[in-house]
Formats: sequence, C-alpha cells, structure tokens
Amino acid sequence: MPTWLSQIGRIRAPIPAALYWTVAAATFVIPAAIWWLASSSGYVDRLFLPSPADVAKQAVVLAENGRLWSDIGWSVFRVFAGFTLAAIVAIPIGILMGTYHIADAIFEPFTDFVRYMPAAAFIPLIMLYVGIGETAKILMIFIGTYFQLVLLVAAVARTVPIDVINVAYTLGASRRQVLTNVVVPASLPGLVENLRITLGWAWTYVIVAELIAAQQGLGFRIMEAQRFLKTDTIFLYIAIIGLLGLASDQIMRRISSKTMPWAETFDR
Amino acid sequence: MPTWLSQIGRIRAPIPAALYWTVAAATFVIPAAIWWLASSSGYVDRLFLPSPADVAKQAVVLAENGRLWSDIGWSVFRVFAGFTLAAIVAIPIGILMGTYHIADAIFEPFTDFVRYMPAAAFIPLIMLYVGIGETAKILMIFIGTYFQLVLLVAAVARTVPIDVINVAYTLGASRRQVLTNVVVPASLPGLVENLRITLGWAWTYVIVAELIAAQQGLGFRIMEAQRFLKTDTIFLYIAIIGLLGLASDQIMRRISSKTMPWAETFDR
Amino acid sequence: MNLSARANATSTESVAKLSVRDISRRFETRGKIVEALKGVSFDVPSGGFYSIIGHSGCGKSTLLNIVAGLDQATSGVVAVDGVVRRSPGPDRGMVFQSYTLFPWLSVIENVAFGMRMGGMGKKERREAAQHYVELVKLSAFVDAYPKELSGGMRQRVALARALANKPAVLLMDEPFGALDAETREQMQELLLNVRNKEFMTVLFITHDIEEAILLSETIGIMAARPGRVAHEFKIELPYPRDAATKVSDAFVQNKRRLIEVFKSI
Amino acid sequence: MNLSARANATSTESVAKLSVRDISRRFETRGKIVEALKGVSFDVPSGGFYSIIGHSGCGKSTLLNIVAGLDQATSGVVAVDGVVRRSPGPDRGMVFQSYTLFPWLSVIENVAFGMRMGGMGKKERREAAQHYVELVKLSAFVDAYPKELSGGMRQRVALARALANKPAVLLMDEPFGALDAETREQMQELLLNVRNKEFMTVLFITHDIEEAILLSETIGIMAARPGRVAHEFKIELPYPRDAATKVSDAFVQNKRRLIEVFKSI
Amino acid sequence: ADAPLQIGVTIWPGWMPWWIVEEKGYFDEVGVKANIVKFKRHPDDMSAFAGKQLDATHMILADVIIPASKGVPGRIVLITDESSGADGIIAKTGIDGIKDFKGKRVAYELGGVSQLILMRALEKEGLTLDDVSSVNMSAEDAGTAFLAGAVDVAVTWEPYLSQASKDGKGRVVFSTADTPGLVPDLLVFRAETIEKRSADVQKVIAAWNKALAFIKTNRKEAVEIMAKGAEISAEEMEQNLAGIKLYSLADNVREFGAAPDGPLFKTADEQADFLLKSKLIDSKPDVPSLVAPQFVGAVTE
Ligand SMILES: Nc1ncnc2c1ncn2[C@@H]1O[C@H](COP(=O)(O)OP(=O)(O)OP(=O)(O)O)[C@@H](O)[C@H]1O
Ligand SMILES: Nc1ncnc2c1ncn2[C@@H]1O[C@H](COP(=O)(O)OP(=O)(O)OP(=O)(O)O)[C@@H](O)[C@H]1O
Ligand SMILES: [Mg+2]
Ligand SMILES: [Mg+2]
Repeated sequence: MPTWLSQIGRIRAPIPAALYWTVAAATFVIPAAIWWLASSSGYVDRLFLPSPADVAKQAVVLAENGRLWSDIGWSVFRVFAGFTLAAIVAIPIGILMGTYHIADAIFEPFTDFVRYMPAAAFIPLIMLYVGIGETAKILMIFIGTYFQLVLLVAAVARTVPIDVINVAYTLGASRRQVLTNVVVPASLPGLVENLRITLGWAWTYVIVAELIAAQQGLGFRIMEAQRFLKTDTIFLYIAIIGLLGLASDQIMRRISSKTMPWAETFDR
Repeated sequence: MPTWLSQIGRIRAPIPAALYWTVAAATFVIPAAIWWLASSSGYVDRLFLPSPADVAKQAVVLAENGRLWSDIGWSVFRVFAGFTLAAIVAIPIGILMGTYHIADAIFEPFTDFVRYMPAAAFIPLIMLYVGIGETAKILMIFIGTYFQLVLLVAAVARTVPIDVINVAYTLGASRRQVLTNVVVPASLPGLVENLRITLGWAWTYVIVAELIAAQQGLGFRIMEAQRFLKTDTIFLYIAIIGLLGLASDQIMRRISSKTMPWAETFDR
Repeated sequence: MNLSARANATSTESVAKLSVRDISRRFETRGKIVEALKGVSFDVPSGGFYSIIGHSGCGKSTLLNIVAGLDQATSGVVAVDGVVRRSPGPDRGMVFQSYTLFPWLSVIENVAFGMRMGGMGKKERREAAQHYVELVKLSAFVDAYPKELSGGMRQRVALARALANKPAVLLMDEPFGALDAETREQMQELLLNVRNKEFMTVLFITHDIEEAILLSETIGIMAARPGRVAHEFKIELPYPRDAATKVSDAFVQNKRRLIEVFKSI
Repeated sequence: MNLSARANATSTESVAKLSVRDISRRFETRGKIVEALKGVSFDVPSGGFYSIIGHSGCGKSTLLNIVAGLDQATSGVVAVDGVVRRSPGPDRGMVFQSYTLFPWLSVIENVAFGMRMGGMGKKERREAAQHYVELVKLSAFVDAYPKELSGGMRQRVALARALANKPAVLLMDEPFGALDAETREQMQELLLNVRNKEFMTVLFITHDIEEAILLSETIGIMAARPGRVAHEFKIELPYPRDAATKVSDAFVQNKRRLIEVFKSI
Repeated sequence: ADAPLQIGVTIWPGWMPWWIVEEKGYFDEVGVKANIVKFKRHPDDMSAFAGKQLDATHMILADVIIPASKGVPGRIVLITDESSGADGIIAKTGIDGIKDFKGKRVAYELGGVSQLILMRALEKEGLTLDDVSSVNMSAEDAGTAFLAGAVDVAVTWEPYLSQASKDGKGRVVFSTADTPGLVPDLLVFRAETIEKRSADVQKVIAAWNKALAFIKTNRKEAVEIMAKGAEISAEEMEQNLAGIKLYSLADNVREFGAAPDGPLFKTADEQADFLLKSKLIDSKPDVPSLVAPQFVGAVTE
C-alpha cells in the first residue's frame, strides 16, 4: 500500500499535491462531462442548458469583439474597489470590536440590525445620495460586503489568546501597541482566510451593483442576456465569474502561506 | 474615577451590562433622531425618507389587516428552512473539509468556483427543476447560504489544535470518534458564531428568493412597494427585517453562552 | 502491517513489548535541516520501565511522538509486541509535555474520555474515573473545567486520564514537571503502584535524575545533534520501590554513577 | 492612582520595591466559590529575591498574575516603589508558567519585542537580543519560529525575552520547570548574574526547594484553602552564590530547616 | 454650461433606436449633450428619475400616473412605440383560449404592463383576476417559468413568446396586437428639465427622429447596430422589432391630438380610472397636466 493511500484517511494529514490537484480537477471535469452529456443527449432543454460548444462559440465571439474584456475589466474594478473599501473600513473596526467591549457596544448591535437588510433595498437611497455613477456601484458592493466582513473580523480578533496579549503588556507594550503589534498579527491568518471568503460575497453582489445604470460589466451582461434568453452568454459569464473567483482564491492562499510561515496550517 | 470608566480602555475587559446596553441603545436612538429631524425638516424628499410617523401609521394599517403578520410568517419560514437546510449540509461537509485533506480536495476548489456566482442567476435552473413553489424559494436561500457557510465551517474546523486531536488518538478514539467527539465539540463555539453571522446572510437573500413567484413575504412586499413608490412600506419592512435579525442574533448569543460555559469569551 | 513487522522484529529475539528500531527524524523548514533523531534503537520488555534523560532540545519529545504514532519517522520503525505501529492507538497512552486537556469537558469527563471511546457505560466509567480523580487528589474539582485549574492540577488530570485508560504501554513526557516536591512524590508513588497492579510498560521522559532512578529499570541517556541514545544505564534496585528508596545507599550510588556517565556524554 | 497609593503604602515604613498588601482573590464560577487567595501580604526590598513555594493549586500563579496587573484582586493592593499598580507595565516583567511566545515572531524577534515596544532602533535591539539569545544557549535557533522549538527551548526564549527587557521587578512562574538539570543550573547562574548586574528585584515561583534556597533571600511558603503566605523563611547565605553554593554546609542546613517548616504547614 | 441630459432606458426593443443615436452620434449632430443610461430593472430607473438622477426615462402610462399621485413630476413628451405583439399571453398546449384560464396558474408581474394586458384579456371573456391563480413574477421570469413548465399561462414578452411557440410548448393566445393603443411606451422628462432646458429636450427628440429615419432608410444597418447593442443576432432583433410598432412623428401628432382631447389623453384617463379602481393609487392625478405636447408639435413645424 503506497503511503499516500494510508494518508488519505488520516485527520489533518497532507496528501500529495499531485493527488490533491487530480481530485480537484476531477470535481470540475466530472460535472463538465455530465453537462456535456446532458446537453448533447437532448435530455435537458438546450434553452436551459446550452451545450459546451455553444458556450465556447459565444466566448470566441465576445472575446473577439472585445466586449468580454471590457465586461471583465469593469466588474473586476467594481468588485475590487468595493471590496477593498469594505476591508479598509471593516478591519480596524472589527479588530476594535473584538478587542474593546465598548467598541462592541457601539458597533455590534447596530451592525446586527443593518446586516440583515437586503442590500438591493438600498438602491433607491444610493441613487438619491451618490447618483448613478461608478460610486453607486462600488458603494453597493461595499454595503453588501462590509457588514458581514466586520463581524468576521471581530470574531477572529476575539480568538487571540489573552495570554499573548498579557505577555505583551508585561513587556511594556502600550494598549495601542498591543493592538497593532499583537492583536493584529495574531489575527492575521484568520483575517486573510476571512477576507478570502468575503471576496466571494463581494462577487455575488456584482449583479445587484450593476442593476444601477451599468452600461457594461459581467452582471449587466448576464441580465441583458437573460432578457433575450441568451442562455449560452449567461452560462459563459457565470463560468467566468467562477473562474475569476477561483483564481483570486488561489492567489490569496498563496500569498497567505508565503507571508505567514509561522502559522500552523496544512499546506497544499 | 469609577472603575467602569477605567475598564473602557482595557483590552478584553468587560464593561457593565448597563453601560453596554445604554451605548448600544444610543446607536439606535441617534440615527432614529437624525431620521426624524431630516424628514420633519423637509430637507430630504419625503419620497425617499418618509417620516417616522408615516412608517408607524403604515405599520398599524398593515398589522391590522393582518398582511404584516403573514408576510413575516412566510419570510421567517423560508429563511429558517433554507438556512437550516444549508447548516445541515454545510456543517458535516465543512468539518470534513477542515479535517481531511482529501475532502478539501473534493469540495474546496469546486465550492470556490460556485460560490462566486450570483445566486440570482440560478433562478431559471431552479424553476426548471423544482418549479415555483415554496421549495424553489427555500432552495434559493439554501444556495445563497450554503457555499459561504461551508467554507466558514471548514475554516473553524481547521483551527482545532492538532494536540487535542492527538490526545484523543492516544486515548483510543477511532478516527470517526475523533471527528465526532473532538473536532466537533472543539469547533462548536466558532461554529455557533459563524452560524449566527451566516443567518444574516440568509436573510439578505429573502428578496431574491421571493422574486420566484411569491404572493407574500417581506421581500415580496418590499419589491411591490418599490413598484408603487410606497417608501413608507419599504422602510417599515426593511426595519422589520433588521429587528427580526437583531432578535435572532441575541437569541443565538444567549444560547451559545448558556450551552458552552467552558468557552473563553467575554460575556454580556 | 503485520508482514513487514515480522521481518523487522527478527532482531529482537525474545519479543520486547516495545521495540524502537533505528528511528531517524529530520525536520526541514525554510531550507534549514534539523536532524532531530538519528538511529535511535532500544527495547522495553513487558512490564519494563524505561526512562529517557537528555538536554533540552535533544529530541526526547520528538521520539515519544513517533513512538505514539503522532509523528512519522523519516526512517525506522516502532513495534509493540512485535507488530509495527505507524498510527496512534490506545495501546500507547500518552501524557504530553504541555498538558492538553479537552477544554469543553469537566475534570471527570476528561478522565473518562478514553473509557467513553471504548464504549463503557456512563455510570461505570464515571465511577472508574472518580477513582483516578481521587488518586491524583482532585476530588474537590471533579466538575471544574480546565480553565479553572492551576497548572499543576491540569497536569494531574492529564495523568489520571492516561492511567484510567490502562494502556499496555504508557508514554510520559515530563509528567511531573509542574508539581511541587510533595505532590510529585505522591504522583511518583501512584505511578509505581498503578504500574505494578496493571502491569504497564512505561516509557518516561524526565529531567529529574532522582526521579529517573527511583522509577526506572533502565535509563536511556540521549545526546543531541543528532539526537541519539548515547548510553543505556541499568538501575539495580529491587521493586517494589517507594519514596524511602531514595535514601538507601544503593540509590545514592546509582545516582553518583549516573551523574558521572551523564556528564561524560 | 498616586493618591490612594500613598495611603496604602504608609504601613511599609522604608518603602519596599514591591509591596503586596492584603491581597484576596475569589473566583466564582457556576455558583461555586473558590477562595484562591486570602489576605496575602509581603514586601520585597529593592534588589531583593523573594521566592514562593507551595503545593499545586495553592494560588501562586494567581498571586503573580495580580502582582503583574493581569488579574484584579477582589481586595488589596500591589505597589511598586510605593505607587499602587493595577494594570500591567514594563516595570514588572513576567515569565509565565506556560511559556507564551509570539508564534508569528522568530526567536530573536520574540526576545527583542519589549525593546521594539520601547522604541529602540532595529539594529540596536537585534544586537541586544542576540546577546540574550546567546545567554540562554539558543544561538543556533535565532531565526526559528516557536513551533520549531522544543518545550525547554521555548521556556528559555521566554526567559531571555523577560530579561532583555530589564524590568525593575521580574516575576517568574516556574521558569525552569521544563529544563534538564544541567541547563537548569546554567539558567540559575544566568539569573543570579543578570540580577546582580541589572539590580533587578525578583519574585519567583518554584517547586524546587534547592532552587529556592540557592536563589532567594526570602522564601514565602504558601498554604492552600484559602491561599495565604503561612510562613516566611530567610536564607542566610551570602551573595554572590553559584552552583557550588549548593554543596556548602550552610546550604544543606538551610534545606533541612526549610523542609521541616514546609512539612509542618 | 449645462450638464449632459441623462436619459434612462431599460432594455426594450422599442427603445433600441437610442443605440443608433449613440452609434451615429446624433446627439452631437443636433447639438445637445446627452447620455443614454441603461437600467436592468424598471423600478430602478424610476427611482433614479424620482431621485433627480435622470432627466428623462422611458415609461408606460401607469408609471407616469402612479408617481404623479405621489408628487413626482413627469411629463410625457413623446410616444416612442407601441407594443403590438411584443407583449402577450402564452398558454400551454391544451389551453385553447382565455376562457380556459379559470383556475390555472398564471404568471405575470403585479402592477406592471403584464397585469394590464392580462386584465384586458380576461375582461374580454368576462373573467377577473380572481378567477385565476396569480403567480407574481417579472416578465422574464414568467417566460422562463413557462418554458420550464412551472406555470400554465404566462404574460411575458419577446423573445419568450416566439420561443415557447417554436418549441411547441404552447401558443400565444392574446397579445398587444389585439389591443391597439393599450400600451404606448413613452419618453418622459422631469418637469423642471422641460422648464429650464426645453430647447435641449427638443433636440433630444430631433436626435430620436434621426434614428427613426435611419431605420427607415438603412434598415439592415440599423438592425445590425441595434442587435449588436443588445448582444443578439440581426434575425433575433428583427423578431423583437416585429412585436412593436415604432411611432413616427406623424403617429405622435395623431395620438397627442388636439390636447386635451387626443387619443393619448383618453387612454391615460382610462388607465388612471382603472388604477384608482384597482386601489393602486389613492387619488386620480390631473391627467392633462402630465403631458407636454409642445415638443411633438414643434418638430412638425
Ligand atoms: N479562572 C478560574 N476560575 C476558577 N477557579 C480558578 C481560576 N483560576 C484559578 N482557579 C483556582 O484557584 C486556585 C489557585 O490556582 P493557581 O493557578 O494560582 O495555583 P498555583 O499555586 O499556581 O498551582 P500550580 O503550582 O499547580 O501551578 C486553584 O484552586 C484553581 O482551581
Ligand atoms: N516542527 C519542527 N520543525 C523544526 N524543528 C523542530 C520541530 N519540532 C522539533 N524540532 C527540533 O527538534 C529538536 C528536538 O526537539 P524536541 O522537542 O524533541 O526536544 P526535547 O528533547 O523534547 O526538548 P525539551 O526537553 O526541551 O522538551 C529541537 O532542536 C527542535 O528545534
Ligand atoms: Mg520535550
Ligand atoms: Mg501555577
């Protein structure tokens, strides 16, 4: 029995990278194959499930006329801007919430109130106050992301062991220094993981954001395609969103394992 | 200087419950006062910012004709069902993902791919396969919640210290027992916290879910009100969603601090 | 697993309870290589008591982890009753250097954990656990959670938990490090008693030379860089032993010899 | 904070470096009350070395935490130079019972942490830290992360980190618990030396009676339920002391007397 | 000195000529600064309009009347087109006519054009909304739901109508082709824009006319431009256009008539009554004040 086989059933045991990626690839290939079979067998209505060939053809068309690239560019820009903004605001506030009880009192209940509200319901107010330009779209993504992210950051900051904080005090760290030199680095691995997860949330808001007078973008194009029953375009764009997300996920994982060699995680 | 005052600036130091709730209440009262001033001063268009009185009047009307209660009932049911389903599926899978590298390979990359996709884009497929009944709405909330929750659960399961797992092994726990008797209870506080956070996420999908042929529900009523520019109803219903969320948040917090006396957290 | 086991076990004529065969362990982190163990071999007969002493960082904990099946050797094998063991099991109970209690279980539940895993009934295991909690003098804290205990108390709970599980081989990594002299003596006697009654085989790490002599049949002296057993030292003292043994002439002689050997390494 | 300090400090005529005044600490968890400390008072003069010994769970760590300002006494005060201290600060450095290193910092960065907080420049503090890393014999591991160290190595890093910060009062909770005899002796000598040079005042918890005698001027013997200082024991041995002191007649006499007193409690 | 006029538009074949205006630069040609701002969901452009973010947007009559009762001042300046088969009711094979709708699940958008069309259809057979089982969905979702077999009847638009017929899933039993004048699509400006920048409004209409003229003279290229804008093929665009009747200036003049007696006023008045009766508005606005007929008149001169 090869050793990697015995590793599979072991808790926390790493498996060979080759095996990992083979299995991971299979989880994409198998659904793709089922898709291909289902659409080519005619068992499922083409209208709901276009064939891979149709989607590929559509991809070529849109790539050639350049629309694909501009849509990707705009959506990536909006998501990135909204998400970055949310992170910039949520990280300090979340860390304060997880560290000071008074900050918790100030932010937590109100956040808990607002975060349940459907972001789309804010569209009219957003249009009223910031108009219908790019700011509005970025703000939409910000709203959709911030309230969730801030709670996750607070949850991470709360898990920093009190012992580590205490040690820093006895070494002369001021409260401010404990915050910046202990709570922040100790939260970092959890923080990066949660940023990674929340980036996905930000992307799911691209459609809502592009409801607001978008002239282009992945979400806009999906809605337009829906209007005209262009299922192949819809599938193409959804897949592109997935792939963009997958890529950003992998990049964030790489960065986090490279920059935090001290963290105890199992690597890929 | 009263001791509670000196506690405020201390990291992780609890503040008196009375102070906590006073501050928390202020974070609601102050925006409410600003709202009242803004709407009564006429500085902001009534169409976008109805006065508290208007909203209250609308609340009375809808409460009396019973529509408010049926809307709340339906939406709570849908969110609760979709969320519970998501939790039931996500918790075991997430724990496996955080525990076995092979489960990570099977679920993580594919989840990372799907979770970026806008849930609303799945509406046509949902209608094709499950129709337009309650199942469709519940499934929508499930899709919106599951992919995020499963990653959070996996992240929590990954933080269970390897030492604790190892101890269990040397005490004769089988791999299965380690999973159920060590990984699960050790993950529990983090799990409950993340369920609490994701419940909010589930609520934000109520509008999307009720796009699918709803005849009633909070999300439905918001959209209807938007169609007829009934801003007071929109405000009322958004506030109700927020209050429902706030209440469920507090309940979950209570449950978690009551059932897990061993966890190291700062209490309210 | 059994196949290769036989082959590997041939070198031990009369099968030892625990055989450690040519264990090496190399850590590679960020390009740097630490040779934590190199070619460590020894046997502990059934019912034997083998202690390991050695300087801080020489590889003792690493070795114990490998024996427990919690870490994988770069090369070499560990066998119990001649059967190669690569993964952890209840046959090798362990008390860790940093007492790792289950924070969500009370003292008595921590002690009863192994029995619960073994499928023992609730009442039965509570009674059995109660017994061990008393042995480690924590009766007043049966229902306390780990976060409410002092360092020494936690260490004793960990000890009770390992003993209560009655492992064939007991692995202990400085189990008495955080205890005061008196409690330590009590625990040493407890260990001697339990081992006698249950006929456990013990592999024990300590920094306390007197403790090693009092408890062991054989002491393995480890040297560092790379970690290896540099010398084996037999203690010629009859069992049963107790605290009084420590003032016997034979004990003092053994101590003097051991210190000499230790220093020479 | 200064106001009440004066009032409280009046009882100490010649102001002690560290005064502990009538400290009580009660834990309430799930209805149960544990009286961990009750009316603990003692003084440590400037440059003094005060050790606390006592059975496991008698309240030593709780006391040290209160002195450090990390836990709040139910009643009573702690004063440094006659000024009441309620929160932690660099004047009271601490080595914890469970060595808590910063996992994201390498050994040298851990040791240099206090200096970094104090605003010392990068090059300067690295040099100073290097010195302490050498003193605890970890030069080969300057850039290792805590997870790559053995238990004893971590404890030494924690020691170096506290020493490097040159606190006026050094609080140590069983700092040498995980060390082998030889390393322990080296660390004891290191501590004696550093204290001499830097004129630190030390409050020290240990389980090792010999260690207490070797290092201390005064030993407070704590009794449990409720935790209190039952007896203070002066060690009449001249400084400077070193490992050789342990074989002197005076040492042996002190030890015999101390053990007697300890047993009588 | 004036900011560009912001003209909101949702995706509707009758409003596609704006794509030609953009492509051909007609705004520049007539000398007005204006932008076409695309919205996906109809309520969103109305919100933007009400929030003063847009100077103009496209609406149906109900959209003008409902906000008017709330004090949002919109003025109809132009009828762009009329749905003439582009909106319709599609029923499953086996449902032969409107009278068979009784008790069936019918998907339509509450309060939208769909409801209007459905009510008009039911009226013809002496039925009301209470006779059917209502399923609330946007026109697209209704179409999708029908194609997915989730509902028996759907009020939807092109290309869902022809797609369903083509697939043999059902047939169009009623459409706007049966109700001339029922659903005029309108270009509506904010009252203050009309007041302050009436010359610019006039130029916008002129640009629109240029587009219409271009469609007439260069139909093939025009359709291609519009198809490209909508990301569909020229054939599909043609199919979409088949369901609407673009209103020429002459058509507009006829509909506006001699205010306040023109056919448009009459239709608007009827709809206001209908909305009031359906309790969708609380009070009936002054209909003639919602129309700004001067622009249509001016162009003909
Ligand atoms: N958070 C807590 N909640 C409840 N009881 C506590 C808590 N912390 C400590 N105690 C109790 O206080 C007493 C003293 O604990 P402490 O840790 O000070 O003992 P110690 O003298 O340091 O013991 P050791 O030598 O074993 O480390 C113990 O009985 C312990 O159970
Ligand atoms: N995860 C790791 N990565 C790299 N090096 C490691 C790791 N774990 C242990 N080491 C190294 O292996 C050597 C042996 O460590 P080990 O913990 O076995 O020592 P030990 O004998 O138990 O020491 P102590 O008595 O101080 O507990 C040390 O030099 C340590 O730095
Ligand atoms: Mg060790
Ligand atoms: Mg202690």
